[in-house]
Amino acid sequence: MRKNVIIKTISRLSVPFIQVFALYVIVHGALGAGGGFQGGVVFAASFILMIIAFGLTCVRQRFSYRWIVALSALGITIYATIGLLCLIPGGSYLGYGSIETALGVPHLHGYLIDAVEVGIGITVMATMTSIIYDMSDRGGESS
Amino acid sequence: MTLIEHLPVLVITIPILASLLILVAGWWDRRFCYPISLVTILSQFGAAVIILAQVMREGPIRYHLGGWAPPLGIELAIDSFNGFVLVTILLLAAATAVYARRSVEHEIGPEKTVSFYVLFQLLVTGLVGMTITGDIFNLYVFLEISSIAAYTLIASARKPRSYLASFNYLILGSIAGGFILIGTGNLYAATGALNMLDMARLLPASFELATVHAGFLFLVIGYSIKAAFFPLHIWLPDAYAESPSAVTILISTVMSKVSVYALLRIIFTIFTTAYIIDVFPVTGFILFIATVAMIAGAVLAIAQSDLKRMLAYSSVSQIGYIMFALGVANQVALEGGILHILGHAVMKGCLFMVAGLIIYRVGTSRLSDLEGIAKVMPISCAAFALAGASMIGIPPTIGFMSKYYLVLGALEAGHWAYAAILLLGSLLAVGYIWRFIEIAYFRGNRDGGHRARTLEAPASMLAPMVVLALLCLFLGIFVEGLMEIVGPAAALLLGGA
Amino acid sequence: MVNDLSLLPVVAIAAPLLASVLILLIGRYENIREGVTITAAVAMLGAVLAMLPSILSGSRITISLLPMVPGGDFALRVDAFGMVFALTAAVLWLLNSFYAIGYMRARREHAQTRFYFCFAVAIAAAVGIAFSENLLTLFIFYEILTIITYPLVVHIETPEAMKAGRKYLAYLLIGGIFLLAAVILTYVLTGTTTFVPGGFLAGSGSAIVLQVLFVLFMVGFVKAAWMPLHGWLPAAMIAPTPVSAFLHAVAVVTAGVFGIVRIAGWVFGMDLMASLGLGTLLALIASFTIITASLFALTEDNLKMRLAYSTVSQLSYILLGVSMLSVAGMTGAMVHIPIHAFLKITLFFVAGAVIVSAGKERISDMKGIGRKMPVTALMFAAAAIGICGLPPLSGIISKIYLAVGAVEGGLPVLLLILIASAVLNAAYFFPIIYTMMLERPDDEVSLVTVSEPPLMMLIPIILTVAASILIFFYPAMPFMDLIDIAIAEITGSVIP
Amino acid sequence: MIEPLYELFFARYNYWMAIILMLIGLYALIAKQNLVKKLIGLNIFQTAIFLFYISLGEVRGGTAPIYLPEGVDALYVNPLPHVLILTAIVVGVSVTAVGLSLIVRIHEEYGVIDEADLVQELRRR
Repeated sequence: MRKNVIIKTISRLSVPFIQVFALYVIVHGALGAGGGFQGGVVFAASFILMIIAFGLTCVRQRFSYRWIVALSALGITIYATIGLLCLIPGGSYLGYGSIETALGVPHLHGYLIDAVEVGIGITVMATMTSIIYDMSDRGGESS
Repeated sequence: MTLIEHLPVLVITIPILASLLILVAGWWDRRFCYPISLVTILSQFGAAVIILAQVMREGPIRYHLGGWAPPLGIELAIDSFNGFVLVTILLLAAATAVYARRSVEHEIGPEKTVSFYVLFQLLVTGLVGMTITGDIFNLYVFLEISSIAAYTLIASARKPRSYLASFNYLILGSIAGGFILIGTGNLYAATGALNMLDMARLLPASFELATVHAGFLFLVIGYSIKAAFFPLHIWLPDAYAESPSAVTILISTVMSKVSVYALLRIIFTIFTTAYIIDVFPVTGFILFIATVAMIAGAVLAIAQSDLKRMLAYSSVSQIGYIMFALGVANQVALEGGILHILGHAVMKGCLFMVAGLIIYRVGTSRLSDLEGIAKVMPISCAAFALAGASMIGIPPTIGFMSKYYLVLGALEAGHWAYAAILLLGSLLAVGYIWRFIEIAYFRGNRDGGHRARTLEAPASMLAPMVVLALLCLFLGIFVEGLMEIVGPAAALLLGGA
Repeated sequence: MVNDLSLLPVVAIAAPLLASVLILLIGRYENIREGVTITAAVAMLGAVLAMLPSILSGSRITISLLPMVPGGDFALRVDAFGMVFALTAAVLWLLNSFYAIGYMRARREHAQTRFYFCFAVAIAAAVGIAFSENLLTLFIFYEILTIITYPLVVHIETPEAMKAGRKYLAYLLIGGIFLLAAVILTYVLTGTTTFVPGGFLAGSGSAIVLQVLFVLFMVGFVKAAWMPLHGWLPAAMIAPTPVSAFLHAVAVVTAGVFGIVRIAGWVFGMDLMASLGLGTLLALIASFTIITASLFALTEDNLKMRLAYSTVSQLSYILLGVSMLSVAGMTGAMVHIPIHAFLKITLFFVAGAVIVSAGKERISDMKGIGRKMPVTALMFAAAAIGICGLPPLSGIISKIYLAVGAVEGGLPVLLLILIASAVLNAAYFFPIIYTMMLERPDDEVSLVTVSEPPLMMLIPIILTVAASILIFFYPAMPFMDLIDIAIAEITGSVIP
Repeated sequence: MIEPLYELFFARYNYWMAIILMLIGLYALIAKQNLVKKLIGLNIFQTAIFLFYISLGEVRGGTAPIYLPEGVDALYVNPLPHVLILTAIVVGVSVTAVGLSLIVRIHEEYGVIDEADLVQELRRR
């Protein structure tokens, strides 16, 4: 992949917008179409675009493997801890209603659902990128 | 907030968190993985025993995830049947966890031990989820979790052939997954419910529908591929023979049992005996295939030259025994089948542990190189003899007890020929078990054998093997105690919901 | 008929099992290991004798250990007939242990720990068969006996031994499968497998089904080594002589015959068998076996093989007795068990002694050996005479009862069979005595090293012959009284 | 005359397409020698199942099951199959990822992707 100025500039322009759209999709999981998984995949797509445009080494410096492992663990921990937190006030696993009644904050279960969606989004984004990392760094540098 | 009340969900979520902990801890220092994994699985086993005790005391547990009642939410339903299976698989998983440490160091490179423990944990969690879920789609999701973990675990052996074995298993497993998904879709289309018990209630109205027949066939074939029921077992020998021995133990005992459990659950709880005998008479066919499986599996096992491949084919034959119970479908035969789920898991676990020990010490599992091994590894060969005797069905081991129930059930159901074939089939088991014992004990040490001093394996590998071997004996002797759980379980299956 | 729940039957079985574990643990220290075997033998004999008085007084000891499967639970019951077998086995195991120690030490055999371990478990299984309260417990001990005697048969681990071992295992395991089928079928037909004096199968199935069931039992008890299915016994002769002496002349084969008598008396019942015509079937099998086995024995040159075929024909005496389905016949059958055991074990002991001191296995090279081993040869002669049924030893008793049974039952042809077999016995035993005692050896020098076998082997030989003589003079003491009670039990008449 | 034919084929158009796609996928899975093509076949097979599910939930004239503000009542499509398929897609992706990494590893080890050559390679090694 010769150093192609057109691709580089376009991708440098579009990546941030892709990521913002991804966040939009993640956050709108509760009410509209979207959710953690789809948002996470779109976010990972932005990284893939960067890999294609700028090469693996440059992307790897920004988002190293250590981060991927940490983020994928973090995402699921958010999901599971929120689920388990609901147990404390007596509700069942992922029973947000119990926390809401316990703390008395209105619409709390909506925010909790969004928090869970964000957790899932992080994990999916990290896992997808790690798949691409494994695939692409085999057999010569995809510059 | 009593913790006991939430045990069913904790048995699944805590291990998922633990696997993440292992991932991060392993990234930090490889030595942390084993202790965390061991603690998690032992606590899971403890939780399973408590759950089973509670089920036996107060009847089935219905735990609604997220507080939503079944038609909308997912439900975890635990009755005596899947409580029994739960304790079985966690007992074997615990034994494998203890066994795995040294065996993994030997057969899987240091760089992959972290991923081994994470996937080990995910596999066990997926299977636990499969066992206790009450929702048919949730069953599929947990099935895929455990399958993907299994594909990767099989491929983690150093030998290059394990990649091919894993790839074959992946292809067949995904086809099975696809069939199961189509079956679930059909049932959902026919009844509009995903919860097993609701589905069982709604189904009789539309038994005549073609979608229900299609759904039944897709589900049964899908889970038969997963359980390696005879004609669909092609992936099994390579997967067992090429994978690292710690993984072989896990998938041969735990994974195949859960697929069989799922098959029994679908056929008896959702479709109930009314369906499989009157509306869509399939028991005769299953009985025939099961008998063929018993004979063919044993004959193929005798023809093998590699110990692990021999045991793999013997697994195919033993799955035939459980399917035999499904084919006969009366109370006594089902008790035999359910008992054989535990019996075979314990027996096969012990046999594969011996194979793992031999690979750990001698490096090869080819039968021709193992002459006079008993002089060098006396304890493991004694364990093999005891578990082998249980496999053949020598009283008072558990293998004999389940075979006794199966034959009794078959005779009471009037299947004279099948009962006779089952008895003669168990003689074939002598063929392959005694071949190894003859090679190990009685050959090659006329000239003192080429290894003089005892090479017994480390204690951490010996202890679980010996425990499993002794379990084969004591479970057989105190089988009455087991029957208090297996009896109601079989009655539950036959009596519908 | 009080069933006091004393623990003696459990002690009788647990003693050898415990010994087997100890033997495994302290395998290296030979003397202690041998001591354990002896103490276990003494303990078992003591337990069995302690039960004798209460059994003689007509009561039975029942103890239910474990509820097992629907077919019946793991329970022991000591009754008169079981006591006959157990007493024989206990006494002979003690003598055989001394003999085995002498034999194994003299030939410096390898893997002795495994040998004594399997021996102890085998005797526990044999006594277990004697004391089992129902068909299921009998089957469990029966299968354990099959598996644990396999390592003894293939003890010398040569390729021929392995081939014999495979044949041995094939016969006995297939037999075991048939027996399991029979046990389960009995449970399906009647809902119980507990032994009931006089039988409990009457009217529980059509004639055909009961006849098939009896054939299943017969094939199941392949250990009784009746013709066409006797192949495993000569093959097992490759085992060391103490094994052949004790197991293949006493414990294993008698277990088979004991089983057949058990189902005849306690499962089918004599009148049911008569009505089904099973008596004639059994008589056919028995007489065929007696005659052909004796003919085979005539042709065998190897001493142990000849004795093996003689065992096959002697066992069918017992089957013949059962087939008469009369009091005299049954008594003859039951009393032949201890008598044959004591006589046959002596013959095998002598065969072992000859192998140890002279290294000879074939009869033709045993010329003039009596001159060098007078006591052993004399004992052999005495036992041979006993087996042929001549007075001074106990062989005559069972022959009288069988003859009386044949005449009473109006079956003269069986009388002919008995006489013919007595002649054949003489035909294959007396030439051995003749070659041993009177013939001149081909070359003197080969016999110069030959001498009496070590004392540890000689004393058991003398004791067994003495026992046979004792039984002849005082038959009533342990055995005949027990058998009278057992017969009274199954024929339903009042206990004397 | 057309009525039964229409009823048989056109009314159940979606199921027919699902079945055809599924058979194409299975054919590729079984008949194709190249391992990567097998995986592609697997994906086609799974897509067929997704199509089957989604078409199950279809309601004539129903809109996407997105929560509209108060007061507006619209006929929604049945959302459950969509949710189920979301999970199935996740499963499909991860299985394909594992499959591809296996193929990469097989290629590294044996240097060949075609099944026929692989068999020779195995026999030779």
